[in-house]
Amino acid sequence: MKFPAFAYAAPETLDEAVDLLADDPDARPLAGGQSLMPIMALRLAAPTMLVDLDRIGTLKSSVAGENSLRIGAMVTHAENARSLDISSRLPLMSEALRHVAHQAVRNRGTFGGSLAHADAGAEMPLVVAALDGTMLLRGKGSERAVPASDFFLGHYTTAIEPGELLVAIDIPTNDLQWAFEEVARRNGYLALAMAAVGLCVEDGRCAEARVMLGGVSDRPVRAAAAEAHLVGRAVDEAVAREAGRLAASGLEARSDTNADAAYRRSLVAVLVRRAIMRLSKGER
Amino acid sequence: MNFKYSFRLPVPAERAWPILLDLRRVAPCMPGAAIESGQDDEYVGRVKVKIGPIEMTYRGDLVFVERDDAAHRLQVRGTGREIRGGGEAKLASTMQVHPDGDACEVSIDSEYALSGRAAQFGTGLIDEIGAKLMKEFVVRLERLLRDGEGTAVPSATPTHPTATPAPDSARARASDAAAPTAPQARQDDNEALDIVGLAWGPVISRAIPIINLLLSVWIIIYLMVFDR
Amino acid sequence: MGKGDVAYIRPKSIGVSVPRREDPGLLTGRARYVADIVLPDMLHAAVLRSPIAHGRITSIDVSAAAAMPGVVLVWTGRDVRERCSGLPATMDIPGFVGTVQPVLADDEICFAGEGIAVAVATTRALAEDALEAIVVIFEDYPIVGDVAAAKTAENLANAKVPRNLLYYSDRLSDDVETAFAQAAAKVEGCFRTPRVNASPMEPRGFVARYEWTSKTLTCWSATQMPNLIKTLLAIFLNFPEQNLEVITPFVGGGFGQKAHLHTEEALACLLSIELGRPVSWIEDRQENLLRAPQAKQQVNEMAMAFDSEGRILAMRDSVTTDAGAYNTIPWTALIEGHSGILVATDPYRVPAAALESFSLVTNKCPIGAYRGVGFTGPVLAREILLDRGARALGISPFEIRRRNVLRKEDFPYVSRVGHTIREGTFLETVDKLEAMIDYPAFLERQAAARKEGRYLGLGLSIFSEPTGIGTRTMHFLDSPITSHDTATVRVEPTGKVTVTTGTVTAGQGHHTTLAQIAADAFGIPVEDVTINMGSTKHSVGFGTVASRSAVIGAGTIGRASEMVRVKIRAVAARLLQAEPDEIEMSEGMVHVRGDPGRGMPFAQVVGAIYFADATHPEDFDPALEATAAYDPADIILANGGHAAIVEVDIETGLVRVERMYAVEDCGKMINPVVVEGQIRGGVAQGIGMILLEELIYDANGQLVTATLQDYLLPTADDVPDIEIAHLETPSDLVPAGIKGMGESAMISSPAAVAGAVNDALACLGITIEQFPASPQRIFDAVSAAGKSR
Amino acid sequence: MRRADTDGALETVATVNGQERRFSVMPRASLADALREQLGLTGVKVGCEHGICGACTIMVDGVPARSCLMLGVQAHGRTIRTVEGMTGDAGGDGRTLHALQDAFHRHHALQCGFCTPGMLATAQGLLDDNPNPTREEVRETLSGNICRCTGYQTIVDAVMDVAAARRVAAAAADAATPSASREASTANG
Repeated sequence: MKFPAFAYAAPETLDEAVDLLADDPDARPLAGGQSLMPIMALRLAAPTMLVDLDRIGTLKSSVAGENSLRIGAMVTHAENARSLDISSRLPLMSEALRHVAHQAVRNRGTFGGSLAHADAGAEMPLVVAALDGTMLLRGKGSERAVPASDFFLGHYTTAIEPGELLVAIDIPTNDLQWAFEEVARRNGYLALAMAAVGLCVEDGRCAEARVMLGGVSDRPVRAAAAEAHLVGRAVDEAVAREAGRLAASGLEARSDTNADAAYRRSLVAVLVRRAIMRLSKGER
Repeated sequence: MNFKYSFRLPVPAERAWPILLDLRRVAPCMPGAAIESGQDDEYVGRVKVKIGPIEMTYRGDLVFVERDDAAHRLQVRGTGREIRGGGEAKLASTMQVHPDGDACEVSIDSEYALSGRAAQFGTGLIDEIGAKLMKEFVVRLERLLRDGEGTAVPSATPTHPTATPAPDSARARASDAAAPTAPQARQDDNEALDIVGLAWGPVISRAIPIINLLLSVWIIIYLMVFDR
Repeated sequence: MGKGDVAYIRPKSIGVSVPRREDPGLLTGRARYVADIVLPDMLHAAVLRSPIAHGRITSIDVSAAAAMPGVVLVWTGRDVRERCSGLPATMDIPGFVGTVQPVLADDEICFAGEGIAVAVATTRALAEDALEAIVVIFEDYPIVGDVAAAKTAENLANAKVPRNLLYYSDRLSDDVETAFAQAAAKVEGCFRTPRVNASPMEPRGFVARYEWTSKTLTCWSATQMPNLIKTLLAIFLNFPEQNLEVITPFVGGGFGQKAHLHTEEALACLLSIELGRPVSWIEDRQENLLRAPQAKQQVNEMAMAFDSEGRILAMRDSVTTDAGAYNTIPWTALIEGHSGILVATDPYRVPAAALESFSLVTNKCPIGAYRGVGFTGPVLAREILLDRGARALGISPFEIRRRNVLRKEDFPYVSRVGHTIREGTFLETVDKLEAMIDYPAFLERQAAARKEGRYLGLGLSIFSEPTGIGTRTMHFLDSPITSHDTATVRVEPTGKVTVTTGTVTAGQGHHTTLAQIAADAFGIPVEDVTINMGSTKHSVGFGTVASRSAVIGAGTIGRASEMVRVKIRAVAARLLQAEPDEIEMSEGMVHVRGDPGRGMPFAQVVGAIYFADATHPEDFDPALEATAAYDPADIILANGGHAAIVEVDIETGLVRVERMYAVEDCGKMINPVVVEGQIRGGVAQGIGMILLEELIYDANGQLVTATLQDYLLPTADDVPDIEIAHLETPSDLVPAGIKGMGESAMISSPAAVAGAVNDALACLGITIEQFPASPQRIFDAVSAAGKSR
Repeated sequence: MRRADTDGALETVATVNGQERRFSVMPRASLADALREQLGLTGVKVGCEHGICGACTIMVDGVPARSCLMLGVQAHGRTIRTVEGMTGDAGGDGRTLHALQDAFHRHHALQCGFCTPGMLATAQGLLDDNPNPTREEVRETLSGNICRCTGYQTIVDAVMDVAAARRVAAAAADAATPSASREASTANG
């Protein structure tokens, strides 16, 4: 399981990196490598060149703005897990980060790398989808911002065009209370199903609700029906259960050897209900 | 894996059948496919598969099993072999046009199987992707047949993934995407594929390459069987 | 003196948890494993593995591969066939169908992952590049995917195996129908244990160096059976055995998977002989999952009949083994289900039993040995059925076992298949487990949890373990293999002791435990003993398998030591004016029995033998070195039990093992901490097998769990703390009363975990009989039971 | 810009086990293979080569990382600590077991030893991060490293043992001089 041969470049600036990618359509950016390297070891990917983003300082900085955080694509999961800005202003992300792989992988794996890889079972795509994050893409002489809802397009497939780089992610802060629930075969592994639920409860009633599902489709999925059911209601066990049922019903869930569609749908109902109940009880 | 799909066309079978057999127009429905050589009912094609970082190139042998112009039935079998590494993609497909007054029903029944590292990757992920895209492929084929001359212009507006991708929404996406532009099979179809893909907007442009894995052989069959 | 004689050893450092002397090298990265062997001019081999599960190569073109940079040689099956016709494996019993594994398949390919070509290059990476340039065209044959398909024999998985049947045996066919007719309770089930991979953290590996000037072949192998593979290589490669050495460096775990002769090992030898350069083949993890011997896949259709008191009236078991495409060497398919039925009734009083076994070929990787091989499936079926019987009769799972286990008054007890059980603490084990768990408290906890919609379950398993496997045991298991091992003991002039043994270690700690045995043989400190192992140039032996090394080590070292002690006694007797049979050795002294004052230091007596001719008796042979063989006179049976408490989340299907308990009676323990290490490791593997691990082949014969992302090995999160209690019933067939125990936890803990899952779900009317009990399977069962919420 | 072609080796300079090491490595070589083959550090164990088993875990710039998922060329300018360097850590004499190694020895926290170098690196990363872990936290952190021999319990015992010893040492140091506590705790590992 040795990597196939490839050329290597470690640019110091974003422009150099974008140029390298523009020059060679079969070159690939190398972020933390925690997803790309295994696929190369299995020889399912054989890029002609790896463009190592590790030396580009600008990709590693995060900025806290008034109403949003801008997180550099090359900031590692470990750094994000330690970030006070994130834990105080994006509690959903902090909670989800605890489910991301294991320490040694979090030390190398990056936020942007995880989003660009877009594994259906990964937590970070669900988080940015749930929080309406925006991906900032940079190409040779081009820049664009793609909202999460347009970014994730399928298994390992995003709106990033050849020659483009994901440089940073803007995540607006919000006033919802969030809970994250996941079922994986085991701690640190890719999710069979996960749910991110955000509620805003005003005098006993749910004023605003956000229910996002992950691991069940080839991309994050919004459970609009569940959200609609929650809004305006006093959240109790029955409401939570019904919201879970609505989130699962009609869901075109994935099926693989770990979990078939029916099981995944059932997990969705359970996880959504559990997340809602945790919030209603004020549990973190 | 088995895949069945059928769709109605508002034209009589006699009109649909020849279009179905006109690979010049069917070919672009299968981006990534390229014919290398062949004659009679033995052909060799090539196809490039891309799923994010995953990339595999298959070379396909195609055998024409049965073609019944009277019954409008066509049976083909093909094997695509990985160019690097020994994996295979096998496919057996039956396509039939059932007359129904001045309309007709096109049915496709395909059995496909993968071996080697693609099959060994991600507990059947590739099968899952294959089935999903098989659906999108036939939707495009249906579109081509429906539009007859296939002159429809690709939609400029990229469509977005919907909350819960349902069959109809997938179909809607594909329809927006409209039929591919390149009427002629290029020297390098993979290149053509990207042009087609971009025209299709983000959704399909990203999805297209994946189609190849399991459909390439299927389409190459068209290129083979009817290029005579 | 016979090879089964038992030398006297008085335990002194035996029984003490001496810290392992091999640890410092392992802890500092200084210990060398086979992948760390670097030889001048060494080349690296990579094997092309068949992508198809069944078929034939219609054409294969290696020209492009052979022309690639760094590539020295590319071979196909045809090239190898000229040099070695394959590795035959058979068992000398009527009706058994032997098979030959080709070193590289050149005709029929029988499973995905089978080697079809090899590339040798200056680096492993370049060799792997070359494999991608080999163009192969296959003709597909129909695939026999499981034993159900194999039994119909509509298609053959391996053309050489008629009806897909390697072996059928109705070893025991008592009339059980009468008993079942009269039974107060009947329970039955069809239990499927998963196909698993022993998954040592170090995959397999082999380095071969042929030296043409001396015509010697030196091999480094991560193996548990160096002597066996040396002899088999000599035979199959037609190579002079006296010029063949197999060296065993540190081995990163074996668990049975490395107790075979592997096709790649023969291949590496052939390549080195051909090229005259060292050739290294280091297996990667994907190869290991695809091609290393797999294990445990059995279907046990078992039924048990009880009287109203819960006493077993009869047992019926029909076991079917999914053997994969070939017999592995040396075990063959018999090692799985067939050997399993032979101990299926132990350790209970079972008056009547009907036991049959089918061993079938399928288009999968061959199965071989893995810790507890053969026994795990029947024990799991039996113990789950005992729990069901207890529920049916309204008695506790402990009570039903108490009423059926063999008791002191039963010994010696001859099981219906003819296994003589000489001793054991089966009843004590049941009582001990019940006390450790505090059963009443558990029942309360379980009831309280139910009220909260939480499902706790308790599972039990009582086992007996044939250990110190030798000729007698192998014959009893219908595998007529004769074996013996030797050790050489030498007392050095300064009174230090060097032992050379044929056993090897893959983490069991023999460098330490065998030194404890030798130290006690001479009554000297353990620091004064050094154990040499790891080269076939020294002693001979069958290998480190089947819980045998402690027993074999004690037996061989004991007998060799006695030959040396005779001489020490003779000289000491003269120096101390006593009779030789009055002389004994302890505390570093050689002295007259019962009178430590009348003695002299061990080193002084030894020094006299080496350097003081005057101290020698007439016609004295001063050689203080002896080699002796040992082969146990009979089956040495260890026993014990396991218990598991699990919680099943019926909404997610996830199972959490809350706590595990083990009771072990392996006779006199040499090193208790090492014994507990064996138990804990085995329990972890048992949890993996029942909850996580499964090699899944799709309809196309493709292994879809070919990485550790998909083949789930248990982690620190999945394995709870394990509470262990010891009983010690010495064996009189082994010095110091030692018994083996290395496999016990993998024989029995899976049954306990499986039973606990069933107990947790019993209140929902759910039974789980196919394993692993994955979340999907539990979800399906819960849904089917209509209890899903 | 650091750059190499497919078949061109790249000069790489890193601080490895306390010494500056220069080696020339192909882009395709994993860091694990580079350390094993270029520098002879075979204590780096290659168990799965796809980032799951954790046997190849080493310290990179002071934190655990999977050396099979990094490239040799990425070692450039970094500080790397493999198991071979552990006895020389924090003023160790190179011939005395590190506190964690010693605890593993005393608790029989290893059998075949193949996962041990990775376990030690992960355990060290954990204790640097969280000097006062619960058994559950230790289990969770170690769950990124697979051991097939021990059943993990004694590994958890060993890590808890070192954590406790460090607390004692730190407390003693605090009692002596308030500022010395940091050295004391690092001196223990």
